[in-house]
Amino acid sequence: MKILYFAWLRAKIGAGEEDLAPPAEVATVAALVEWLKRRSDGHAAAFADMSIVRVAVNQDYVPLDHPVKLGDEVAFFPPVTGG
Amino acid sequence: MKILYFAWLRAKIGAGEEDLAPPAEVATVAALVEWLKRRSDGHAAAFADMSIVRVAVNQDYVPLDHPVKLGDEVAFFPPVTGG
Amino acid sequence: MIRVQREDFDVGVEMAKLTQGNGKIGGVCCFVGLVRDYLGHDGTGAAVRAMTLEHYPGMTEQKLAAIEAEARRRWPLEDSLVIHRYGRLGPGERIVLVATASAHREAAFEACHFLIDWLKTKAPFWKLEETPDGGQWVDARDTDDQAAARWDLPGRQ
Amino acid sequence: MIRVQREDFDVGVEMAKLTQGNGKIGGVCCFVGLVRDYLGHDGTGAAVRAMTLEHYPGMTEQKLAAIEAEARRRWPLEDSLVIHRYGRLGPGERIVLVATASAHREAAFEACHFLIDWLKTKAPFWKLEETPDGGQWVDARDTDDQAAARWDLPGRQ
Repeated sequence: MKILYFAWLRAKIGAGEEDLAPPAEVATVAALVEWLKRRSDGHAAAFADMSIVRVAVNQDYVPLDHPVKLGDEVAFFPPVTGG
Repeated sequence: MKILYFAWLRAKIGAGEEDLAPPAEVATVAALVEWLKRRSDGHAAAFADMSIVRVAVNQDYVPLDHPVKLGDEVAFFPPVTGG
Repeated sequence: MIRVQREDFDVGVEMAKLTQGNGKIGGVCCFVGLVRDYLGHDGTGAAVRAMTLEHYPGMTEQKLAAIEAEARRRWPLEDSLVIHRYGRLGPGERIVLVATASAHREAAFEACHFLIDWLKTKAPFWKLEETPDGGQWVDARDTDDQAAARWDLPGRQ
Repeated sequence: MIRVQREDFDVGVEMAKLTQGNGKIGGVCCFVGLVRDYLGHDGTGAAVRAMTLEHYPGMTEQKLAAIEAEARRRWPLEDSLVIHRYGRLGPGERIVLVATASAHREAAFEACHFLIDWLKTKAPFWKLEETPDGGQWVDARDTDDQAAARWDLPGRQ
């Protein structure tokens, strides 16, 4: 599973991309977030307030209960501020 | 009094500008129009339907009861179609 | 700023001049009107070979300046520009440019829309379209009056 | 057409390309977003020396294309263009261009306004502002969400 971080999430975690293989019971975005939070203090800080984190699975916006599986591209980022 | 005609009014009347001295009793735009209509068939045709004629006195839009006097610049033209 | 001219204009150059050196500007909205190649408004009319724009020199400049001043009163604009051409123009040629610069896009959009709507019903220009059958003065459109009327303020003309 | 690029663009050239050879176009509306030289939105914030725009390559192009397709479904556009830059930009530099060409100005204005409103809340870009005190990620704004929500259709997200 390819995990991407953008903007301040990338800064807090200290990486823009991780290639990970979470266990099979990590079947939703929410479960993935809980699993990622245990990886480092930076991850825990980045995911401390999920109300200010947006998620895309395979480049589409999804809610936290969206399923994830091996092979997915999962991106975490703040609300967008382009334009 | 400087009288100006634009667009199809100019074409019907056959002139873009006339310098005229109407008599003193021609004291409003409406009276001026009646007086001008007697000058030629072209004038009469141009002023046949005043609902499709707009008037400016000294470069401001005015209604037909607006006063006119010697020295004024009076312009007659169709509803505008620029832009 | 307003300009009434026979010559064409460069949209990029005009927009760059409008914003140059003013770091408060966050957005510029611009509208460019072009000569269409057919008569009427539904795309089914006769071909238009060219158009001649007549105007009332003096009153045109005064009306455009008044319309621009009204936009500057209503919206917080950093700058604005209206250029309107006159004379003979071929299909696809630029007729008019309206550009508004503001800290925020909402003001820029509204002021730009207002300017072109009011210009269309208040600035003394007239279009003569040349078709294979001869010249034809363009009729004013009710929809333009309605568009302009949207911007009327309560209690004012 | 959509483009995501590091390089600047020429507004005049882009608008001319958009309309070239299409005599049905009566008007082009365009919006250009610029880097402001102060933080925040009321003009009283700290000076901004530069801004870095980060984006999500792949998803950005896909989202912009989807937003453009939605505009083309809703309004009768002859053509449209969205260019968004990324990388480091100084105050006054162009960030984004949205342009819409239509037979009628109303469609051009509405579609252009829609495109920039939706782009601001849906395209994955993030701004990092450099001030004398260091870098600062720009917060999303409620007013942008409200502006985008105006265009929501009944019964759809």
